[in-house]
Amino acid sequence: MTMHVTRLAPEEIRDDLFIPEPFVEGVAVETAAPPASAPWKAALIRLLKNRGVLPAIVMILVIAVMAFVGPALTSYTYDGQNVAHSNLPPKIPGLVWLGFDGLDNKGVDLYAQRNVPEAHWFGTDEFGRDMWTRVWKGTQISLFIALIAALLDLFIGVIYGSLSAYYGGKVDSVMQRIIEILVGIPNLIVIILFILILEPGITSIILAMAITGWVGMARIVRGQILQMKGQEFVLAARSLGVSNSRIMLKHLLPNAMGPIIVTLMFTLPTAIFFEAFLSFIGLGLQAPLASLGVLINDGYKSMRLFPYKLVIPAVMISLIMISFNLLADGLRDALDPKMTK
Amino acid sequence: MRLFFLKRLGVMLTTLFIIATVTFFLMKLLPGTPYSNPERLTEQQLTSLNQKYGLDQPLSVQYVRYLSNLVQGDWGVSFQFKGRLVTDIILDRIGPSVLIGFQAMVVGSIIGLGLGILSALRQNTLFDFGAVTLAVLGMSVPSFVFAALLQYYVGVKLGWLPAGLWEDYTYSIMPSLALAVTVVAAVARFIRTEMLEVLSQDYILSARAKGISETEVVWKHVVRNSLIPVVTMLGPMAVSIMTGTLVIEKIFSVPGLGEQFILSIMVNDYSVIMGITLFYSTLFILVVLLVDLIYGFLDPRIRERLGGSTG
Amino acid sequence: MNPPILNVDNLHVSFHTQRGEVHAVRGVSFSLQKGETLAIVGESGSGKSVTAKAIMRLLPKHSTKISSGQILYEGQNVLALPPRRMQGIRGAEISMVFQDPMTSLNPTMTIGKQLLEGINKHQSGDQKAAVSKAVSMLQMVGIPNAEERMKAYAHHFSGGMRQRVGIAMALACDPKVLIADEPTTALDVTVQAQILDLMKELQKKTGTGIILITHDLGVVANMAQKVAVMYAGEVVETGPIAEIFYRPKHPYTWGLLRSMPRLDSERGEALIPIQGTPPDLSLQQQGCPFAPRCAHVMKVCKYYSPQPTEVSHGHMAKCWLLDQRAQKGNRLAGVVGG
Amino acid sequence: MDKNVLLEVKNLTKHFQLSSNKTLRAVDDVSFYIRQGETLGLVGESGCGKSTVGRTLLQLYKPTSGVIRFAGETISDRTETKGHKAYTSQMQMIFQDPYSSLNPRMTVTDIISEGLITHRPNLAKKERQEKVMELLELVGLSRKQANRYPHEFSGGQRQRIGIARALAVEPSFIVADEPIAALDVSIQAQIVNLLMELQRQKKLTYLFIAHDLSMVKHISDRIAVMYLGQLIELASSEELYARPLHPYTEALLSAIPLPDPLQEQARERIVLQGEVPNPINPPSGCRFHTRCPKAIDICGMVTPVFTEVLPQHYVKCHLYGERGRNLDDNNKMVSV
Amino acid sequence: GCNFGSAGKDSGAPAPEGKSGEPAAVKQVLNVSTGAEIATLDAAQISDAVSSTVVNNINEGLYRFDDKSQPILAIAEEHKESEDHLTHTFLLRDAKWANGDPVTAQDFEYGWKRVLRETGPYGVAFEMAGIANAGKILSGEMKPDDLGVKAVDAKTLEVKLDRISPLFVPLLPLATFLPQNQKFIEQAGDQYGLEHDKVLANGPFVLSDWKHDQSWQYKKNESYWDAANVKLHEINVYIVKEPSAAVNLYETGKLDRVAGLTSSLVDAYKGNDDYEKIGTSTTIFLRLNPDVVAFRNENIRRAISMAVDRESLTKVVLNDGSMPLYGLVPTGFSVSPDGKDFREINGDLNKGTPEEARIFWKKGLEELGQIGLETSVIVADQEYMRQTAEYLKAQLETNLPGFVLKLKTVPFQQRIKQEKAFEYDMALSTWGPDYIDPMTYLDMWVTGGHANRMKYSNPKFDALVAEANKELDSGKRYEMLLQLEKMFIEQDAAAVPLFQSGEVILQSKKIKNLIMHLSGPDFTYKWTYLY
Ligand SMILES: Nc1ncnc2c1ncn2[C@@H]1O[C@H](COP(=O)(O)OP(=O)(O)OP(=O)(O)O)[C@@H](O)[C@H]1O
Ligand SMILES: Nc1ncnc2c1ncn2[C@@H]1O[C@H](COP(=O)(O)OP(=O)(O)OP(=O)(O)O)[C@@H](O)[C@H]1O
Ligand SMILES: [Mg+2]
Ligand SMILES: [Mg+2]
Repeated sequence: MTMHVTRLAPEEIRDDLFIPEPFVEGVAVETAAPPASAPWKAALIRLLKNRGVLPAIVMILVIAVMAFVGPALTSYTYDGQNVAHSNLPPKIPGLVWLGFDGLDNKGVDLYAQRNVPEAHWFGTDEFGRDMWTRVWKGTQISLFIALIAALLDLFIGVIYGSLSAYYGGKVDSVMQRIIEILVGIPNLIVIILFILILEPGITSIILAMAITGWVGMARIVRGQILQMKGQEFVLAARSLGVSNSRIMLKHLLPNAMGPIIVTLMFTLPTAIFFEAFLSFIGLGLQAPLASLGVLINDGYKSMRLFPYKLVIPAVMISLIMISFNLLADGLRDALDPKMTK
Repeated sequence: MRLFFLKRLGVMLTTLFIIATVTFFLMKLLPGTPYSNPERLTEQQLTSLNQKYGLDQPLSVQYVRYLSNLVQGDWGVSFQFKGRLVTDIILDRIGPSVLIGFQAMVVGSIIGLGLGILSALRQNTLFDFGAVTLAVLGMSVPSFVFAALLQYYVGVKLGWLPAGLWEDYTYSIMPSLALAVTVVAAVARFIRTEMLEVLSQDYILSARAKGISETEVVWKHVVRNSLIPVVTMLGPMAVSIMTGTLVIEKIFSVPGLGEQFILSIMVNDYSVIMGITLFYSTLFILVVLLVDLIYGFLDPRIRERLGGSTG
Repeated sequence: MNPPILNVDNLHVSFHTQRGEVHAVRGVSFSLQKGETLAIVGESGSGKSVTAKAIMRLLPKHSTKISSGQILYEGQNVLALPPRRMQGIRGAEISMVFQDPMTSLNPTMTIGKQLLEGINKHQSGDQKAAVSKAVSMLQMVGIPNAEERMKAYAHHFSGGMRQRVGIAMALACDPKVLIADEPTTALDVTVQAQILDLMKELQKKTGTGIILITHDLGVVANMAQKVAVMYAGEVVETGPIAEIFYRPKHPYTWGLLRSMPRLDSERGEALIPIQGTPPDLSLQQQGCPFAPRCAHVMKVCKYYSPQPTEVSHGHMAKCWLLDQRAQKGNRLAGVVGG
Repeated sequence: MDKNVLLEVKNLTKHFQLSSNKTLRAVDDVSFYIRQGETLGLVGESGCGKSTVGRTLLQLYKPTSGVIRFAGETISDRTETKGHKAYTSQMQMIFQDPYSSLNPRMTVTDIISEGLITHRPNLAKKERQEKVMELLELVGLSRKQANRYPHEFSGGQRQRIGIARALAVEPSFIVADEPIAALDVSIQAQIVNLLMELQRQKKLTYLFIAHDLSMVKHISDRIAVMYLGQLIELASSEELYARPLHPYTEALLSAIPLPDPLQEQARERIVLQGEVPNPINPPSGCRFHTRCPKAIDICGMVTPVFTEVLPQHYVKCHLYGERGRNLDDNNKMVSV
Repeated sequence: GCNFGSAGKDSGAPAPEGKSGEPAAVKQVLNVSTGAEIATLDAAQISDAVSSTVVNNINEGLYRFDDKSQPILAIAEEHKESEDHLTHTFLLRDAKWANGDPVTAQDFEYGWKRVLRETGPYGVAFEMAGIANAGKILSGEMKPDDLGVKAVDAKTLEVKLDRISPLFVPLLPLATFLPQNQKFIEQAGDQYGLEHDKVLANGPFVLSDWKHDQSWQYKKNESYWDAANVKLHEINVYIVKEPSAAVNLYETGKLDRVAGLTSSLVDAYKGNDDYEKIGTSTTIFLRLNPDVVAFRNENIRRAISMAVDRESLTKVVLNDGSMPLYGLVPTGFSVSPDGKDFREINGDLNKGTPEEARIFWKKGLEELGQIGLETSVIVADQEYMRQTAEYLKAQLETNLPGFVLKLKTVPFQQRIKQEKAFEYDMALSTWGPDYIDPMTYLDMWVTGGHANRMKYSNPKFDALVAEANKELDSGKRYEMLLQLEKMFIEQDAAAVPLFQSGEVILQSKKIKNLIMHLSGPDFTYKWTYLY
């Protein structure tokens, strides 16, 4: 036996302590009020504790603020053309070491060569438009598009997918066939028809995305809920008479959070580039407005000689996406009570 | 069993029928004519061409005729490639698309699985962070950028692989790799997330308690049970990748189906639009069916529920 | 006495949670001889399962802290073994039946495959032999039509059947130590009897040491040679079975024994539970953890935690009542042993 | 029939279609009734269909056939949407498995208040909170634990959450599916006292499914014994313990472990021989005949009828083929 | 009559520079790329440049283009013309189809009538050429068989015209006028023209392979009557749609020539030995819809035209070889009888500075009683069109105070549709020539012309077009053509020409005599060789 045995109690324990206390029934029941921290608060605290989340939030905030403030920091406008300044590489006086040196890929200082006294921080495009303002303007738009896409995913995709899986059987079958039909009908045709009817702009972008933008999410959610809906806790909720919508909202969806968040993160860049495509065929933004997607599409064409035109918006999208993903991962962990660290 | 298949087939045909119908009428609403050089067409010519191709008849008549031809296996001929059978056009072009797409799916899935699994197992380590970042880059930088970089550096500067065109097997490698980037990103992200979920389940404990190696635990218990979202996403992705991707095919000059579809919509090549739509939809529907079957394979509970057995 | 096959010494386990540390196991010590059955009983939430999982090293890595203590299996500290070696031990030398039969089986793998996994891992031999071993294990735990049921999935089984699968899995490789965490709670008494007999038989044959975690004092009476009573992460009393049943020294043990219904009791007559709720393990404990619920509480109990006291050979309890100062002129004479 | 009858089950059958040619007969032609304020204990071998009966009563499974009547209304033909909510506030279930029946992403408060939200939507948030706290204390959990998640609880603690959840809607009828199996004895006592106290106060009716026969006896007015999907004996609890008629019941009673080492080690049990039969393909005739120590020829061929052989004592066994016959002999036989 | 050519000269070929040192050392295999798949090889159906190019090199009609894109006799050994210029007689030389059949006058008659029977897209060419009854056949009043062409005997083809037509000979080298082998066509059935072995060559090359959507291959046609002058043994044409990809393939040596370098590639290869900039014949201009009141004002139209700095647009923004255009006919397209470029003679019309533009603008607005103009331009969804439109917007809005321009991007088909239906304010349009004569850019503006699409109507203009179409004296006719352009652009400021598209190519220095055309087929390989 390895139990630690001490025959004598420590000295400092005085004899007068060995007096029976009155035992009141029920005293043991704790009456302390529940701790104030509501579950969402706990989740928030967990969220903020996550290593990646704070930088991500800061990054998103900075980008979002810059998207509105950035264009005002220079004297240029996003659509002001100046052919004399066309295709100037980025130049930021303080950040030469980072490659913002105004030199083209042959090492020629184009600013000096063309006698341009000002510095275009992100360079200029072929029209001589200032890329700094264009990039931030584009960020503004792309963030908005991302937001719309996310809302569509959540409000159509998630609901559609969960209804389909939850009701199952015939309902599922019909709803899945509807998805197949939506995916089957070439959406380019529908979009072209939109162009004929609609004024290009945000509304038409939203409409175009609303056709099939949410299908991936709907399918993912359906897959998850199919897997989950037979579980005991769902039965338990049903036996409580909990309404179907509540079962979905409170029981099924929170448990499908991981894949939902990841899918959402995939929808965002897809939507951003879908918007670029729409803009190109005339349904989206009208030039000279440009989103990040449009800037990347344009920049890609001159990536060999003017890589900055591609790299800057691409980095911007990547930064946005990485921040969102870090945040999303953190969120998922925070919403999962089993993740403790 | 046979009944089940017949029923499923019936549903599938109905779905296809609806797709065909809607597409047909929408397509006819597109502006312009299917004839080449629309700029030069005079009204006269237009009338006689319409007469020649029966496009002067009411839409309903055209539609019925299209369907009855279709039922007889006649998918029609192309307007833009004058006289070529739609079936020939699809068959000619689908091969490369499928090869590239398939390779991309396989390579992408393998790498994606590896990356995702490792990063789930090392959650919150530097490796995990790196893998997640990589995956995010893979999905936020469009694949044509990777394609162009590959082409220039591997194809031109290093000269390791052909920079484009379509002659022997080596020509398929770079396009496949460029396409695989997205697949890697998607698979890695999804498997990681789902694995984290599964790893916290009790049965993982009991598997470990048997003393089987961690690898076995991961493969047989964790990965398998994490595959549902991956499969959900990979199915349709496979269809869209294997039926051709406009940009990649363009960049590597691969004679695939991707560009054809867009082109035919732009020039109103009615029969080709319909042909590719039906072809694509059929594939998509089949893959969705397959995905449902795989669900069942992965999770017997879903199998039983989809099979419609217990109440 | 032979060296014990398993020796848990002053084990402390705590969990990180958002609300801080939960100190779930607080200095648990016990030992197990070859061929012996040690029953662990106690309040639910008192750390029985955590102790068991700690022995198997199956607690979640990222949130668990084993702050001190040793777990010696055949003289080697399990807590310090390299993972590879631990894998070799799990299932083959120490195996475990999990408390929860519903979630401890993989829902997407057939019962047969799950059984075979362990068998294949630890026993060389061809697949056929392994399969027949698996089938016979299922038969032994009373699963009808075992051969066919190998192909079934967990959700096809009732709770009790799943538990039996769990038991079959744990017994498959003739382990030297079997940790059975409430192995028969979901079983009806006939099957329970069958399973208990099976365990005993195995024990006789291979000298397996069994740690049996259970609430059913009937099962304890049937199986165990030694009992440890846990409360709030501590072993409050431990001793040979007869001592615990007939001469318990800890008020908690008294409460346990008293709260059982008897077959001869009157229907409708209220049972006698222990009042109150167990302490919150996330708080630091002062004094005896049972003090707030103890009918014999003294002032000392609230400020000083009692030390284990050997009552008779091998029978120890942690209670201030055992201190001579308390026994002096105490009204307890009638209660002790009651 | 008795006016007091709250729940009546007639010829309830539930089959699971495992594959197109395999049917698992989980519950086969079961009939019984429960009076208002009564506790019916349901015991039997694990896997014999007890939980299935309970779940079918609550419409969690659709019965294959048979009628369930609750408070005079037939509920077995209700569709899920119609009238579902109404009777869920009347009937509740405490689930057998405390692990999987709690949503891992909801806090205890959320879980318990769910029924309140559903059935008493007018309740102010504060009152609801208070009610939840009361329930927690009622089942012996502390208020401090209200905001925790299920995985932070031990098995027994989780079971109590499940009980609190069921009690929250103040049902008149509760299917308690092994509600105390995972609890330690002192808490078992608490819970059982609680259930019985509630019964007294609110005239609750229970279907109490359990393995622990001493507890079943303690709580139940009448006890039904199931074997392989069928009811084989039903009697008041004293009667059943005093005079078990069916050989399976006898075996069951003889196997109850006693919390006394000396007694326990000295005791003789009736050990059932043979394998537990397969519910997919149950034995012909009396389903128990393959393991019955007293089986006679007819048992394998003819299915016995569930008959009232003594007042309010029903059994399904050929040994008591006609009312009263063999009874004395048999009675002697068992009482030895 | 007069003779257009004589049989004495075997070909109108430019003399190969190094004829003495036969380029035997160099493998005569040419690898080039193209941007699109062959649409069809049925000459009757051809309307695109890629298909035209293929038939131009595997087939030969009465005439073919020489190195200056001028028609020279080919299968016709002799061309006689009646006094009234309405009857043309062609004597055919001994030429063979690749299957050994002789090329006969019947092949021409059959081929031409077939175009009309099959409603070929260029059936109008017969009408443009003035061939008898073509117009009536097209409008359905007569049958294709009534076309004014007849095989007098196997070697003599007689063509009757409705009217005097200066365009007859310039049109003859086009695909529509090729001979077709009836026997072969009927054998091939509906497969005709769809595979490499479903066409029959009678020209310098045969099509030896055609991998759909990938590549095709020509081999020298040994049975071609002028085979001695054909140097290339093999030509491989690869379909490469992405210019940057083509450039990459060029760098790896897979291609000897790539075209269509985009802006960034242009900058990257500028100064490279292989770099070359060539003008093409597509013009880009603004249509102004007279339904918009402001566009009925000449000052406004002139102001718009003068406000746009085309140099920056082409050199900086587009930077793809495009050249500014201040007229209807592009530079390098047509040469006057005395050897001067059309553009050079007429000069830059309506060119002005922003300051001048503003003067017209103010005047125009005053006349209209407006202080500004809000309008829109429809633009097809092509990259360079969008760029142009963006530039246009900036130029007009900065240079013309009060001008607000909205860009409306639409699919190409939609632009055409809207133009035809007058559902636009301004349209960014393009025009490519049907044949090599300035008239192809001019006669579209006659009243009611189907390509007019902006209700331009000027009786003097109409009359002058009619007159020019009858004028056989090339000098006088050329004067008229110059006059027409001036009338339209300078006098009426009817539309706003912007630029002519150009091409930047990389072409290996070893390629000699690769002949390019500005209308119809892109290339003639007959005289090409590698050195
Ligand atoms: N992963 C965990 N995170 C936080 N707390 C935990 C965790 N696992 C267990 N606990 C806490 O540790 C304590 C001991 O739990 P344990 O499961 O060992 O109880 P038990 O004695 O097995 O009870 P039961 O008999 O009811 O199963 C409980 O209070 C529980 O809340
Ligand atoms: N969803 C299901 N699908 C198929 N078979 C099932 C299902 N649920 C239960 N069964 C089968 O029905 C039979 C009865 O199961 P049930 O859960 O009712 O048993 P039980 O009496 O509650 O057993 P226990 O006491 O072990 O919980 C078992 O053979 C089980 O395998
Ligand atoms: Mg436990
Ligand atoms: Mg059960």
